[in-house]
Amino acid sequence: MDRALIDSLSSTFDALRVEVPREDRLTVQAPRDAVMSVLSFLKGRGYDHLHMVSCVDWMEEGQFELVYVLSAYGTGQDSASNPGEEIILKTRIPRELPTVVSSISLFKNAEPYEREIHELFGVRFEGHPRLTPLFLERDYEIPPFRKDFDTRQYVEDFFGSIPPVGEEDQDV
Amino acid sequence: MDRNQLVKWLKAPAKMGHKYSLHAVYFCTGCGIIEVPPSITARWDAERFGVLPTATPRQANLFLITGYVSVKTLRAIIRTYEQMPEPKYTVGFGSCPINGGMYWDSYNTIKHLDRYIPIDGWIAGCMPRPEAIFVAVTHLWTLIDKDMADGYKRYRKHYAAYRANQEKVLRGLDWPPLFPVEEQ
Amino acid sequence: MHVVWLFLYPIVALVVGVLFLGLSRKVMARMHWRYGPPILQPVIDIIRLFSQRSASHGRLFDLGIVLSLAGSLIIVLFLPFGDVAPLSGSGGLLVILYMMLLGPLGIALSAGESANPNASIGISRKLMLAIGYELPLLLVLLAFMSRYNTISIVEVVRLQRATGWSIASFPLVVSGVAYLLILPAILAIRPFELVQAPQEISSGPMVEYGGSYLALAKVQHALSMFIGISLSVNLLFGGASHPLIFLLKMLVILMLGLFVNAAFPRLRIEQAIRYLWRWPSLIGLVGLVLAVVIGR
Amino acid sequence: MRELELYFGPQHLGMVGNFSITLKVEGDRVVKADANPGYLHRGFEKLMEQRSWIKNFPMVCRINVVEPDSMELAYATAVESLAGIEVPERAQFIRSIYLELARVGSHLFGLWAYSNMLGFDTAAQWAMYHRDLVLDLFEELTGGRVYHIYIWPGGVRRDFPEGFEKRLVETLHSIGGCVPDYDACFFDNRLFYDRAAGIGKITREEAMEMGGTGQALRATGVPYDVRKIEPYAAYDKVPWEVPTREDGDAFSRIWVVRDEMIESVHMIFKLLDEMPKGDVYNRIPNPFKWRIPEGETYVRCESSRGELGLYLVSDGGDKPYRVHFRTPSYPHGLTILEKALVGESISDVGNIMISLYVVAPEIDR
Repeated sequence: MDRALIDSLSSTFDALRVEVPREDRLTVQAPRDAVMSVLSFLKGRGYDHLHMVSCVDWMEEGQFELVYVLSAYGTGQDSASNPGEEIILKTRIPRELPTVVSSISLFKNAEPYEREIHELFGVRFEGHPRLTPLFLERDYEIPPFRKDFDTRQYVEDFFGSIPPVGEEDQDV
Repeated sequence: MDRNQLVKWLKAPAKMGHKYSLHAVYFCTGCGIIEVPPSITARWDAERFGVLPTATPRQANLFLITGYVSVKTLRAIIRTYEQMPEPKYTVGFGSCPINGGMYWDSYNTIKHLDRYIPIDGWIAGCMPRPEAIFVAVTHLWTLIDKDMADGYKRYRKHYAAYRANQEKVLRGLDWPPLFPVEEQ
Repeated sequence: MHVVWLFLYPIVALVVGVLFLGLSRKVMARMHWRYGPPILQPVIDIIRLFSQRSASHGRLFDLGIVLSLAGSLIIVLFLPFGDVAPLSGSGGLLVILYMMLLGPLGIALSAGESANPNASIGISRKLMLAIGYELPLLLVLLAFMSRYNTISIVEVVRLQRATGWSIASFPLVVSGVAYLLILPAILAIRPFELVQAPQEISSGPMVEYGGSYLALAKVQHALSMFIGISLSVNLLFGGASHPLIFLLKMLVILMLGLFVNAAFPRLRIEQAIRYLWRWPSLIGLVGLVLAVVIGR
Repeated sequence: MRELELYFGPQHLGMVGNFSITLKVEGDRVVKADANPGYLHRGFEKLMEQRSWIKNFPMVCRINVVEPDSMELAYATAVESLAGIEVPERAQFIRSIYLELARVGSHLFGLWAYSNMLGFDTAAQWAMYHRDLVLDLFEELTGGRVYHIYIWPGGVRRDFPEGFEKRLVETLHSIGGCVPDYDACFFDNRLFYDRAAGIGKITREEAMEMGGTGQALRATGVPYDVRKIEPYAAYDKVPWEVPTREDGDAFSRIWVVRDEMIESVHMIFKLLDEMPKGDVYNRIPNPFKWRIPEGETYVRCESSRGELGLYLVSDGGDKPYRVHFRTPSYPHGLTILEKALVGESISDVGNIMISLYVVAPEIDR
C-alpha cells in the first residue's frame, strides 16, 4: 500500500484509524460525520470504483457498522492508485437511530446498495431519492437482516410449519 | 349403446390433444429454469413430446414451477395460473416448492406450494436433470388418461381455502376472486 | 364439380396450410440439430386449443378473428390451385390485393379489444408491416397486369404456359425478384417475424388469445401462409396443370422460406419498413417501368 | 403521445431469470425504466449466518445458477484467507481450468439467451447444445450438472479422473471447431450488426461511474479484469489477453463475450500444459467443529459477468457473522440498465438486458 496515501489520510483527517492488514489492503475506521469527506478524498485520489456498501449488525455493542469497499479502475492519470488494492472504509453508527448521509452524489451505484441496507437493516440514508422497498413484499416488524430477527420463528409463524430437520435442532 | 362409452369416444380427441400438446408457460420462477433451456433445445428437445414454451399464460396448459417460490413470485404465479384456460396442469420442479428445500428456514420463500395453488405432480431433486422433465411429462400423460390430473377441478372446488391461504401470506390480493366464494 | 370444389377447396387449403406449419416446425428442428415434433403436431395443438375453455374480451374480439379468417378463406377461392379455380373467373389480382388487408385488419380489430399494451404494439406492427409490403406488392402486381394485359390470375397462369415461367422471362424477372424479396414479409417469417415476436412483446396480438380464439388465429396463420406461397407459385412459377404438381412447387418455395427463416433474426419494425420501401419497392418500380415499356 | 405503462417480466419469454422492469413508454420509445428485483430474494446472507462454515458451500453456489463456480471460489478463498489455509499448486491450476470451463459454459448460456432474444434460433440452439457438452464434463468431474460444489477450502474436492484431460481437450476442440459456423451464422451476420450496433450504448465514463465491470466495461475499451489486476488461482502462471472493444454498445459486448470464450479455451490448453503434479487438497480441521479466528476479509474474483466480491466477517465462531456478496449483476441490472434503457425502442429492452448479462438470482440473493 502506498505510504503517501496513508500519511495524507491521517494528516487530513483527525479521528481516523488506519490499518494495513495486508500488503494490498487498507482499513480505515472513520467517525460517521467524516465518511463523506473521506470518500470524496479517496475518490479524488483515484479510488473511483465503489465495490459495495455493506452493513454489519454488531448487536452486543449496539452499533451498525457501515462498510464501503473502494478500489481503482486504474484508468486515470494518477498512477498512484493501483487497481489491485482495496480500501475498506468503516464507520459505526448507533443501532437505535441509524442515519447516515447517502453517498449517491459521489458514487451512483451506491443507490441500490443503500436501498437494500435501508430495507434489510433499517438504516436511513439522508438525501437518498427513493428509499422504497427493493426486494421484500411483506412488512417486517424487525428488518430481517438484523441479528435479533429470528427467521425460524418467523417461518413457523407465517408459513405454518417448519420441516423437521433433526440435525439442525441440536444447534451445533 | 352405452351412453358413457359414447361420451368417452367423443372426448378422446380432446384428451389426446391435452396429452400431446402440453404448452408450458415460460416463467422463470427460480433456479430450476436453468434446466429448461437445455430440455427445449437441441440436446434433449422437448418438442418431440409436444412440449413447447409459450409466451403468455393464455396459450398454455402446463405450468412448470421451476424452483423456489418467493413471496413476491407467488403473487405472479397465482395471477399466471388463474389466467391459464382450463384444463391446466401444474408440475412443481425441484425440491424447493415441495417443502422449501434448502431454504426451509428462509423468511421469504414459500414452503408448501400446494397450499396456494393445486399441483398435479412433483419432480424432486436439486437440480433435477432434463430427463426428469420428460419423466414428469410421460407420467402426466398417464394421469391425464386416468383423469387424475384434476388440479384445476380441485382449485375450483376448494377455491375458498386456497384463497384464504393466499391472502394469509400475501396480505390482501389486489384482484377479485376467480370463482365466487360462498360463505361457509 | 365446380360447386363441390367451391366447398372442398378451402378445406384442402386449410389442411395444406396446417401441414405446412407442421412440416416447417419439423424442418426447422432439423436445422437446429433437433429431432423435432411429429408433422401432425399443429393438428394436435389446434384440437387441444379448441377443447380448452377460452375467455372472450367482448363482441369485437370474437368478430374480428372471424372476419380475419373469412377474409383469408375468400382469397383462397380466388387463387388457382393447379387446374382448380372456383372463383377465379370473377375478380382477380386487385381483389386479392384488397382482401389481403382483411387478415391483419380483422386481427387488429379483435386484439385491440383486449386492451393489452403488448397487443396494441403488436397490432401497430402488423398494420405497419402490411402497409410496408403492400406498396412493393402493388408495384409487382401492376407490372404483371400490364405485361400480360389482364387482371385475371387464371389468365396469367394460362399465358405463362405459353411463354414460360414469368420468373424466367425478361422484363418480369425484375418484378419477380422484388416479389421474392417481400415474400418473407407476406409469410411473416424471419426476418419479418416481428408481429408476434414472443421474446419482445410476448406474441403481440395473440397475447390475450386462448383456447378456440388462438386456434382460429392459428388456422388463419396457416391459411395466410398458403395464400402467400400459392400466389407466388401462380405468379412466378407458372402455376400448374395438376394440384399435385402445384403442391410440389409450393413445397419448394416453403423450403426456401424456411432456409431464410433459419438464417436471420427478426428486424426492428422501422428497419423492416425501411428495407421494404427501399429495395423491393425500387426493384418493383424498375420492373413496372420495364414491363410497361417493353410490353408496348 | 400517450404514455403507456408496460411491465416487462417477470412472466415473459424474453426475460431470462425472474426479474421485472416497469417501463414508461411513449409510442415505441422507453421514457423511464424502473428495475423491480426481489422475485428471487431468499435472504441468502441471513441463512448463511445460521449454517456452519462447511455447510455454506452448498448454499453459496445456489446464489447464481448460471455460473455457480465463481461463487464457490469467492467463498472458499475468503474462508482460506481468514483461516490461513494454503492451497497446493496443482489445486490452483485445477481451479483455474474449472473456472474457465464454467466461464465458457456461462457465456454459451448467455449466447443462447441473446441470440434467442433476437430470433436467431439456429445459433441459440447450437449454443445450448455446446453448453450441454460442457456440462457433461462437469458431471464427470464433480457429479453434478449444474451445481458442482467442487472447490473446497484447501483445494478442490478430487483430482481429475483418469483420461479427463483428453476428453476435456476433445470437447473444447469440437466446440472450437464450430466457431466459424457461429461466425457465419451469427457474429458476422449483417442483421446482427443492424440489431445490436448502437443499442444500449454506455460511455466509458458512465460505466465507471455506475460501477460497471465485466463485459459492460470491457466493451468500452477498459481492460479491467480481476484475473489480471489481482491474480488468484493460477491466472498469473500463463500468458493471456483481455479482449476489449471500443463502442460500448450491445454489439461490442457480445463480441467481447465471443473473444473471451475463445481466450478462455486457449487458456485452458495452456494451463493443462503447465499443470504440475501433486496434491489437490490440504486437510482442514474437522469441519463440523471448525471455528475460524475473528477477522474480516474482502475477496474478489472475475466471474463471467464481471467482478464478484465477497465481504466476510467472522466473530471467531463456528458460523460466519456476516456475509455480503458484491455480485456483478447488481450494478448492471439496477443502475446501468435503468440508464441504458432510456430512449431505446421496446424491441430492444431484452436485447440490452441480456447484452449486459443481468442474471436475476444474483441480484436478489
